[in-house]
Amino acid sequence: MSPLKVEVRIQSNDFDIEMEIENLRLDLANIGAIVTFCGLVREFECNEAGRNLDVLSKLILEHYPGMTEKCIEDIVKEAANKWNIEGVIVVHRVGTLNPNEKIVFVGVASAHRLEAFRAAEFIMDYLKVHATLWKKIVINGEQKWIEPKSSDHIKFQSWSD
Amino acid sequence: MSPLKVEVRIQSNDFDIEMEIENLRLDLANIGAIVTFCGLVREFECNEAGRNLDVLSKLILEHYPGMTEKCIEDIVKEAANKWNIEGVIVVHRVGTLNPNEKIVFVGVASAHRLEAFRAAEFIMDYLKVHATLWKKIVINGEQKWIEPKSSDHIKFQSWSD
Amino acid sequence: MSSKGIFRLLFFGRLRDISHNIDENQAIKDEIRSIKDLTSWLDAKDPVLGKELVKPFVLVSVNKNIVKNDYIISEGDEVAFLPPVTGG
Amino acid sequence: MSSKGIFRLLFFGRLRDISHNIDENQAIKDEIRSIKDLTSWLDAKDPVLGKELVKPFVLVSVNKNIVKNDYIISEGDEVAFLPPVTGG
Repeated sequence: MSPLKVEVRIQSNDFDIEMEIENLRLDLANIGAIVTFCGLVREFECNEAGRNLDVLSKLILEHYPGMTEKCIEDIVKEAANKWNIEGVIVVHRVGTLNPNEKIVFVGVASAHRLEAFRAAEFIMDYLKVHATLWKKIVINGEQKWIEPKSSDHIKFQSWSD
Repeated sequence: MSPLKVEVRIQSNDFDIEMEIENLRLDLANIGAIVTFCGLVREFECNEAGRNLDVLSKLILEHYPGMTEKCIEDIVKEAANKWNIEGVIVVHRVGTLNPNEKIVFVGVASAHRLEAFRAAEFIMDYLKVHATLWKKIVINGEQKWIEPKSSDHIKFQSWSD
Repeated sequence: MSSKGIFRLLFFGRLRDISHNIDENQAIKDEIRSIKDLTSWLDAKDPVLGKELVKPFVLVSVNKNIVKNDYIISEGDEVAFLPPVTGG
Repeated sequence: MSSKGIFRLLFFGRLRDISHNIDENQAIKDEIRSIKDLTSWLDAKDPVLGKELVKPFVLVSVNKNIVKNDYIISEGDEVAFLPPVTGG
């Protein structure tokens, strides 16, 4: 079995998904499936009851340089212990983002689609609750740190059931 | 709720995933998650026991024009009945493809990632067993129609369990 | 033999390769009224093809909708024999 | 009060906003040996911050690895208080 190819980047600039996928595929042999997840800044932030709050004007993302990359690399390795995957790229943006901008990209390459789907979803669920990233929203000129969603913690727990 | 945006294309030329995603997002509001699947021509075809067969030289894909698009549109509508999704693009290539070329793309846009993941996987599983597409491989100069995989039928059945 | 109109007969995938001697335009007639009749008629004409048509998972569509064996063919119908699909 | 070396003290997210009066360079001393000591010392210095530090899901890392409350701080350590994460 070839070693897992892992790339984790934290950056302020946008990314091109086609280019990330080409990068992911480089040097990988016999890949049959690539599953990607891309998270976007939503125009409305919803509360836990699913009700729309005010229209978002900005999202500000902060990370812990060095530790965030390490957290995500650990998550990717854990995914690779569970499923046969050949390569993973995770790109997470930080800084100030506008509504509809891309925030996060996860790309997983595997011989078969089932493993790529599972691993991509696992990495996202794990990232939401374990990667040292913090979101602040700007609404009506006021900044407010986002509270973690209990639904994210519940979804993450479901992987160990 | 806004109506589902659906685009299904059968084409011989390649596609750019970033452009497909931008196309998918066009006119959609408050999208938080985009899950994509891209299937590639593998260099080796494996038998059901997972053993590598000969190195593939070409893959030839045939469809039933009009019916194939309709099949896939029906699958997308069924996915939209099961999950809250806002938009779906499916692109399936036909004609002669080389190893490592892209065959199929499924992109699903949704407010939330769980629904996008489920719908994308469902559409792929359903497409594998219900869309009128047929694959022929060329190995050592000989053409051979591919047999459907029982694993695909089993995986598809699992959605109704 | 009274002709009751012409229908189109298509084969896809592996079935097309072994059905080159079957004309695309066929006439509805006493022996060919239902899909079942059509399959029997094709089997009599070419047993190699006929054997493939009754294999599991081979489906028949009329005007791009899957139909059952008892479907009665009408003039102008597009009938297609579809071997097990292998897309994706 | 005998100084036993300097460590770095970082706060992230909402904790950073309310910890601007806390110096990034801190000395290990009799009252600050473990993470638990550090939290108590911070609470005594600034009860508003202290209250936030003991909230559920606030984690502490040393040199970018999560540690428990009984971790003994060494010279040169980078100690960080991490509020519940909200990435993705």
